[in-house]
Amino acid sequence: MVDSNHKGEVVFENVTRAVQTKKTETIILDHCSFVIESGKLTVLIGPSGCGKTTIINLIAGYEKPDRGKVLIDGKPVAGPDRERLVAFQETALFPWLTCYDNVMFGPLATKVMTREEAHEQAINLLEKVGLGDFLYKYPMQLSGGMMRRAELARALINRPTVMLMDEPFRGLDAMTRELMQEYYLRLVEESHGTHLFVTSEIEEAIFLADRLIIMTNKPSRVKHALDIDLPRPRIASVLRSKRYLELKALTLEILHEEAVKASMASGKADIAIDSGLRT
Amino acid sequence: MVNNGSKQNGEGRISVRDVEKVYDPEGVNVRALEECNMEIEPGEFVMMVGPSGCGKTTLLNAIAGFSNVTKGTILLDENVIAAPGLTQAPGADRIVVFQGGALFPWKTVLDNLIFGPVVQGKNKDEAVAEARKLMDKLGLNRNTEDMYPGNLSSGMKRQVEIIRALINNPKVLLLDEPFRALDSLSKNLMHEYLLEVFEITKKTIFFITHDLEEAVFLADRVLIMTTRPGTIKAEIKVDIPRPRNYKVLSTDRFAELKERAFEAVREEALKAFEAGERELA
Amino acid sequence: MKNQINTIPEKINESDFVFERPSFLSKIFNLKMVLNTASVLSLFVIWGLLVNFGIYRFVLIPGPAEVLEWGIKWMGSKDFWMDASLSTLRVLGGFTFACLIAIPTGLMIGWNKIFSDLTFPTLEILRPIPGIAYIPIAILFFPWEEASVAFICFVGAFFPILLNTITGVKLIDRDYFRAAQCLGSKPRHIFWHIVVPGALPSISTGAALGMGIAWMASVAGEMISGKWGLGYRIWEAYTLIRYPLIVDGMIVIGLLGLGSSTLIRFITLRLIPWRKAITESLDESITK
Amino acid sequence: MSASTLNTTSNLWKQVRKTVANWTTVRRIMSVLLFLLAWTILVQFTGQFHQIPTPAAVFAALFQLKLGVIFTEIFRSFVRVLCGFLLGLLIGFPIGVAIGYSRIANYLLFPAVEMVRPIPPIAWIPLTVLFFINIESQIVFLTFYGAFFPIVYNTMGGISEVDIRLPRAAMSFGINRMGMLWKIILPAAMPQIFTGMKVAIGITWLMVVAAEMIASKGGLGYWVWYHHTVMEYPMVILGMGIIGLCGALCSVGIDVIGSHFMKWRNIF
Repeated sequence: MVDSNHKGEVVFENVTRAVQTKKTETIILDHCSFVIESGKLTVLIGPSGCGKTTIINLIAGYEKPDRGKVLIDGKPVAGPDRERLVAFQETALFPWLTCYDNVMFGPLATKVMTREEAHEQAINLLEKVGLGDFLYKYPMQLSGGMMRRAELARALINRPTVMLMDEPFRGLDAMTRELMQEYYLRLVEESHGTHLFVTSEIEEAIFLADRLIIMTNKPSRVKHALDIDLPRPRIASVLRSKRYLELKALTLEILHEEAVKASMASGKADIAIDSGLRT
Repeated sequence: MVNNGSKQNGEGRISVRDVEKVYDPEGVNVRALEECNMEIEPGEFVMMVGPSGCGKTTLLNAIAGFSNVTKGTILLDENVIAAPGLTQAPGADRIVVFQGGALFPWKTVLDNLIFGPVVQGKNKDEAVAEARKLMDKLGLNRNTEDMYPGNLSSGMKRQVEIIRALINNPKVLLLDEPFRALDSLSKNLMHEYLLEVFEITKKTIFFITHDLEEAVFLADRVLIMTTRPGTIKAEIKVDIPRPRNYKVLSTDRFAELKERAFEAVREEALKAFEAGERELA
Repeated sequence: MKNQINTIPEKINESDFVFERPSFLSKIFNLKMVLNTASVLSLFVIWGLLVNFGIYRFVLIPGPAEVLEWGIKWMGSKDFWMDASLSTLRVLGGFTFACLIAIPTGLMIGWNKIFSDLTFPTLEILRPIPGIAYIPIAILFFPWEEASVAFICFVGAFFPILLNTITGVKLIDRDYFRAAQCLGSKPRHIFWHIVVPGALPSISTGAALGMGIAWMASVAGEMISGKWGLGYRIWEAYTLIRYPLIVDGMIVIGLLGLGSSTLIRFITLRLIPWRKAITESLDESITK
Repeated sequence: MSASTLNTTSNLWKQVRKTVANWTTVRRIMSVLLFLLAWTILVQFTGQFHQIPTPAAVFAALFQLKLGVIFTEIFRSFVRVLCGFLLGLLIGFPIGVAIGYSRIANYLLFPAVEMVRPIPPIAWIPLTVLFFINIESQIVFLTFYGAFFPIVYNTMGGISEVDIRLPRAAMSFGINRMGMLWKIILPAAMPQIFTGMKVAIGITWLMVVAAEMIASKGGLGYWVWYHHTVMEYPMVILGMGIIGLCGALCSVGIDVIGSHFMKWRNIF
């Protein structure tokens, strides 16, 4: 299963993570184990608040597991590193830097390449994501979709071994989102890196994934893992194929159950949106 | 009170005729709507889809009475509610459920629910009784009565807001992407909830969104709007039988209808995407 | 358009900027408590040392022990209670008047465009003039000295409360107004059910701020034109060479100012019970 | 979304008309006129406040102003404000950064700062007079003290409210601690730091006026007080106006500097 040529295999071994609030301790991950295979696009999906962002933070090294191990190519995660880069929810472009300066930030901070090299690559990459005309705009001048693309470029210029996508298209309108997914897939299919993509949209998950990991509600574990065998390169018409609909039905079935559970748990009173009506 | 017979009465028809809306910020004319025509039958569930900034919200605001129109007329059951120089102030006959949710955070759930009847001059005790009845009928737990909206999950907030609208027995419900802030799983649950509410009350619902899946899943009819200036470009009848549940989402017919809708909006979406302006939702 | 969930800011953790995990030692000694105590103690120790060794002109400054001694004596005298209560009354008087005028004005300015146009420009012109510059006018206006000090407190507290009230109204989500209209409200309903509660959190902030400035203004007023009050007392202590009393007075003023601001916050929080619901939901979103 | 534009030719005129000749502007001017009218009536016809000069008297006093004298006074106050403010910035800013950025510095400094803060700067006047021989240094100390706390607190607050994702992103790119401070934390905290500076300069003016009134050693505060003692009240009001104007100018100045440093913020 593990291709020794590829790097960036992420292993979660019995990871437990709890967060202390003022009053209580909430267990977010509970003995969670799974593998993110190198060179593949793994999508993590689950109800909101199930600890998906925590998983991203653990791999990126922003948080440490309370118990268990997070291993990258066999070594435990020591801290944030440019080998593992995150594209954040909503985007975390530095608002005081222009689009171009944002992309140049990584190479200049670490000095792995010369300014000229970095410049060339930055221009290249920004052209590729369709921001060639917006190099010297500040993030606030860009549309939502453009910001997400700039963020992608900012991460990809550093050639990370593992790319972590934390619901990167959240908050975009559905149509822009679909176009962003196509953009993103093109980049992934060219680069063949290891990608972890976290989302709560089923459509998006199945459309993008090589492998789909479905999480349970808090405290979360892996509920199910699916290999998505839709052909690549994927285009929008995949969404009409028989196989896609089968996979969607299966995923919906699993997730619907979790979503009902989550909605019962998240309201402080025990509400059941479903059952209340049918009586 | 919810009126089961509104369909028979034929209450809640919205007619939009040749509506045009021109904004005039800083002397630059921006056409938000142009030759916009549509007809919503009483008791019909109509979704409108289009990329952000295409003028859907402008149309909804004009129907609700928040803004005026520069040409054409909008009628609600033969009453002119918007025409040049005439805007009927917003009222309890056409209630909007807002994108970000507009439950008053400083009022408890019950106070939010009875707000409409009370300001309209009804007896408070009657309003409370009515609110409780409706809560039972539409499946909202009575335990939430004394909670502030800040204590509810986003899904429940929307549920309360829908009930707050229905208690006034409006002729039409106008929904402005009410589930946008929800993640897709709780969104699915809310869709099923809204469908059941629709089955029970048979109100006319006009719902705008940019999410095709949502549109096809909920609607009797999906209208597709072009980018600015907004006109209605296409119409798709959704013939999936009611009652619907989430299993519909993975059927062939659903995929087919969605594909059709997608083809119709794709061009528009691309236009909006490449224009690269800030999103004007 | 940002949606609700996404705009909730993630709270920052102090330790997030610290790259290494807390060391073993710090875990045992609870670094925070040790350093905090050290911080407070060092303030007094440095003060004492500076005075004790008489570096530069610190010989003139009273030391902590002296201050304590005089303070106890002063607290026992009738003068102290007279001063403290008079100052408090003046501040409260000015502050109450400021609230009574600034809050309704602010609500109207924030809510009604025409009223705003008619009043706000004038207020904008008056605003940059510091409260203390009003002292001569206050003396003219109110030959009665109590009122003149209270007037200066009023001016000091007025603008922070006014501006915060206005921002409070302006920050109310437009959708709340629209929703209220949809539900059939008349303007008076909108005012009482939307504008007032919506602006309350911001008014509370403004009131606490205004209270602080009112204390400052009262001290200045009393120093310049008073015959009683804490501000006058510390100035008198200076002229009568009772230096430790100056520091005592400062401490008392500080404590009273802090106390009244805290009181304001406490009272206003009672008025906004839904605040708790909002902060709780914020807490929850952090754990996600 | 291309904005379809009609009649571009008349845009300029439209804009002028929109911004100048509309009801809003009329009402705004009315506001000031009404205020002056009310003032006049109050003074002229009630008899209660006959000592207070009318707007007309204040206006007349404007022509009796000796420009040389007033500019010297303005200059004096201004230098004091600037000295105190810069000193406050020089000392307050690093302390604010330390408290906001370093946990240890926070534990060590914050409680001490928090203990001194509630004492209003004006209450320091007697001690200051006692301690500093030179009147100039007294005034500068007081203005410094007034500026210190707003700067410290806003710098600290700005830093602790930085969106956590920004430093996290930078950490992934492998930035070091100093780089983090200069390239991420400070730019992100900049808006609030400037807010703090604006508050600070307001308090600085207040302190200068108070100190000058008491110390009687030149400056606008003294000028106002002097005219009060010789009962030239129109001059007093004029002085108040000038003080207000200077304060407003300083605050605008900080805005201008701020917008220069934060070009990314005033894009719209």
